[in-house]
Amino acid sequence: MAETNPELLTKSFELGYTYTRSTGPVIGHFLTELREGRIVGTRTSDGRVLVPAAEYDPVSAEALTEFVSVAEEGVVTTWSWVAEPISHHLLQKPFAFALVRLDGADVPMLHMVDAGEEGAMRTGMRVRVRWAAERRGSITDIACFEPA
Amino acid sequence: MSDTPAPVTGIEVPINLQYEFTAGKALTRFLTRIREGRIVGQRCPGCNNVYVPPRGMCAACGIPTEEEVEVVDEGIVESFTVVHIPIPGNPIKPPFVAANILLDGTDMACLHRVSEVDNARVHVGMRVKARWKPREEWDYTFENIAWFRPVEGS
Amino acid sequence: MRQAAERALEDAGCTWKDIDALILGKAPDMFEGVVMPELYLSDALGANGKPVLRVHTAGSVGGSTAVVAANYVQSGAFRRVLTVSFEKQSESNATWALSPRMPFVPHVNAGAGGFFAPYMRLYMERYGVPEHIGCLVAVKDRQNALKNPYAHLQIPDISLEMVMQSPMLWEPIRFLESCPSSDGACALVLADEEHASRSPNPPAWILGTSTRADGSMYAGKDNIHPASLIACAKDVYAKAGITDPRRQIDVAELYVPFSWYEPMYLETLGFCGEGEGWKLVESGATALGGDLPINASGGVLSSNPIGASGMLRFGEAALQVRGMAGQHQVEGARLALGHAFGGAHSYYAMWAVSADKP
Amino acid sequence: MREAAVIGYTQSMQRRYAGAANESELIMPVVREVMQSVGVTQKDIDFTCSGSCDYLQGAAFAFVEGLNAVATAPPIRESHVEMDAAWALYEALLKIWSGEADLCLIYGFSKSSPGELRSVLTLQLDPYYHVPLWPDAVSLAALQARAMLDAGSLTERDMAEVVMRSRRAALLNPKAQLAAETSIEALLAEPRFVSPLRRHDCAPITDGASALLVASADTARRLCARPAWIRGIDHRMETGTLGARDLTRSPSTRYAAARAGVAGRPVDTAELHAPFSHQEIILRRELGLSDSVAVNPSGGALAGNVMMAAGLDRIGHVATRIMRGEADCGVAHATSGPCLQQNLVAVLEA
Repeated sequence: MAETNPELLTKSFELGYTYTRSTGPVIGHFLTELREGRIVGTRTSDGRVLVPAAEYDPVSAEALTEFVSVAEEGVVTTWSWVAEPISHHLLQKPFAFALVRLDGADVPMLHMVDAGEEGAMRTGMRVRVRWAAERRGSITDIACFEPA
Repeated sequence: MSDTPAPVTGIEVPINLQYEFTAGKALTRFLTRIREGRIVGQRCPGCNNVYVPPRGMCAACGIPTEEEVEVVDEGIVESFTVVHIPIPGNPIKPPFVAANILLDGTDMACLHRVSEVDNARVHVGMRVKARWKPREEWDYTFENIAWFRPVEGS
Repeated sequence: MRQAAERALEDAGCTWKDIDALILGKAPDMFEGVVMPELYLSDALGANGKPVLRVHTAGSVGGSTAVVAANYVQSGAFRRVLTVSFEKQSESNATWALSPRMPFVPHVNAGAGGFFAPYMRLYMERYGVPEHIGCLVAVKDRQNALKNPYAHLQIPDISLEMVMQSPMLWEPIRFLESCPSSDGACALVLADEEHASRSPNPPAWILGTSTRADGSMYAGKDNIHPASLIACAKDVYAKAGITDPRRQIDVAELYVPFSWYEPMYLETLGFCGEGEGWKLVESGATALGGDLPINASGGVLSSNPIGASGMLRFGEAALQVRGMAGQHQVEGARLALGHAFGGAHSYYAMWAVSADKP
Repeated sequence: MREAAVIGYTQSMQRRYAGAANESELIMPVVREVMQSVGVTQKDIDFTCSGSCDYLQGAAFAFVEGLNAVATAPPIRESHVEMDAAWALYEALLKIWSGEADLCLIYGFSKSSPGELRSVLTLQLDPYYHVPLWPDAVSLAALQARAMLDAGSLTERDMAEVVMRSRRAALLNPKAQLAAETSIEALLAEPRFVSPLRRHDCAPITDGASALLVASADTARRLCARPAWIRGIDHRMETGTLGARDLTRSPSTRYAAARAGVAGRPVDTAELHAPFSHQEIILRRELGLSDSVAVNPSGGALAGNVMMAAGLDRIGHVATRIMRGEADCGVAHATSGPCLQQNLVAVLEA
């Protein structure tokens, strides 16, 4: 069960649980659209479009209810290159985390870019959605982005 | 469209984190002794109370407890409950008795099972003695004591 | 949570931008699997650009969070603060989140009730308390819940017989003598004297707040009349000028997750002598029509969104003295007590509120 | 508002792995030491407040066990924040300002060694849109560093310079985990970790605990020859919607600094809670620190980063230098959340 060293008892332990999260109308609508292969954002009272659809305006705290369709292509605003994925990462090969501002959106969204190698990544590059083979109404329905 | 799937109202998010848990110095010493079939607690130099299992400190006095005190595997039931529902992560089949047992020579009860007696006959003040598991099953756990049983004539 | 916050703002006649600081209370992050949820909830809480503090003091957290919020205003540095507490237990399973079997835990795993039930037995044996007392409390609180549309458990035909016949969980605790697992939130707006005087609805004036804690387990700890609760009550009573709680306090909201705590608290809080609490329960004094209504809202036994439960007690006490408790209003309530409890009889928070400005 | 001052501070050895010692066993020595340093016991303490995070140790109610390290019979006035203990200090100050306390004990603690820290911190993010993608803390900080590089607001040499200075300063801090004499060239020759960050741009994983005493004016003067007076303190939150933030800036730090009154003070020392090298550069700018200010003379978080204590440590280190007469006026900063989402700024003075 444990190490034989009597002064140091250690044991591995997994804190594991599948959380069931209710989405509410805004996130629920975004994920429903995503399942259909469409991406929507919400528009704030001063006209900014937040993607993924945000429930509340970060500036005014107002509830957001107006949905706006945006493109599935956009531009990388910043990125980090994960040369060695950790166990939790969904892509088990070198990839980028990136903020991607989709055409029609004012605020970039966080996702992954599968570009093969770091040299293929640059800020300002255009990327487009690679849809998951099976879409279930989750942010992972976008498998990742890829260079456009 | 009649075949439109229902809107998304929820998601499932599995979260699994791995930890390498360490027992702590005081507990390590306790578990090392219990593996040898000995119950060794600690005495607080402030209030002189003996703690089993020890925590390396007295929460009343806020000072380290270093003096080790070996105690016997016999004591009294300070209070108890009969657990009627299955407890997640605990294979013991209900109903079973979980009791605060004050071992002789100690000053704070420890929570353990009482068995080998009709649950209805367990009472506050009952004298009990440890029923150890077979020696070959002993490990770094208080469960080397399978449960406490009534002492004859109690 | 957002709903509760919006209603509290509306009740106080203010908007998000009038709020100087946010104080959030919540029990373990493992219930929702979100670490420091105030970080991602900042937009929903209107928290951006504001000071945010996150309190966690076990089950008492809702109460101790309200105490911290009161300190914000008391300090003189803040005029109006919003304090919010919540729990969404349905996202996980509270029993799981509270008792994953950690390695090397040296005691038998008997669940939360396995820890608390032996002390209730001690209480019963020490003072010769009849078994049905716990059931009387369970019936009373569920009857009160029927008058509170916000209460989670609504059992229209609740009866002594139904409680007595509900399954035993941890002797002497029956199923209907224990609290449910709830989702819920509570929000309060606390304001300084100037803003409170101008608020559209009558305010509840805070006469005194207090918290006390001690170690979970140490030799000589009294788990029936815990020293930390005695100290907490003494402190609040002194601040609020309460010398005779039974006579002065009109209504109390006490954190009673298992019915047996009501008689035990009545004694510890000085409403009666030791060993007399159960007689007060039996006499009907603590019912809605009695002279010392306890948990007119239905209490924790009717709704237990853990992180919010303590703040609900504080908030319900305030509603009573504001005369806004609706169907469960205690007529003429002027002075009320809110109380919260957490840990292994270790964490307590209380406040006393009044309809009259001190 | 009543005046308050830091009058004592102790931190444990900053270690990658604390061995058998559990959290309470890490807390008790620092709590005892800080109280002994001014000659008080728990009975003299009016209010005790701690900062910790359950998910770091993988069990609910981490702080309940932590409380065993403190004398609690008779019961104490106590609270806990699920945050860095710098915010526990803030809660204690509210008690002092309100007249509810004169002497407060603060402690922060954690062991990050048992768990997967990068992934634990993922759980601070939006549980619907972010967590399912498992963006880890290092990758998010790297997004911020890249944004700064792209904006031309720093170079990789600037980042290496921060690390070099941290390692060198840490040579004089006996509690530091990482200390060395190194050069910008040697650091830039290291491979990248999560690009553009190199391993040394990231704070290490550290086990430990810290304790601090803060007192109202009369008590501070009675117990301490040269208290570190808290002249101003403020903290502010930014949006959790990562894309809505300009990651190259920290407006919450700037605002908190203005409220705390940094401007116009003769600041000679600063301790900035920057778990990543580029964040120190953002913070210096937002705080308006001149080049003459000694930044992170302790080595900062890059030299040892006890989660939930590292922010308190910044205040403790500034206060210690003031109490020892090595500084007259300092700024301390603490942060919480991904990419400096929430920031606290304090000004301390002799």
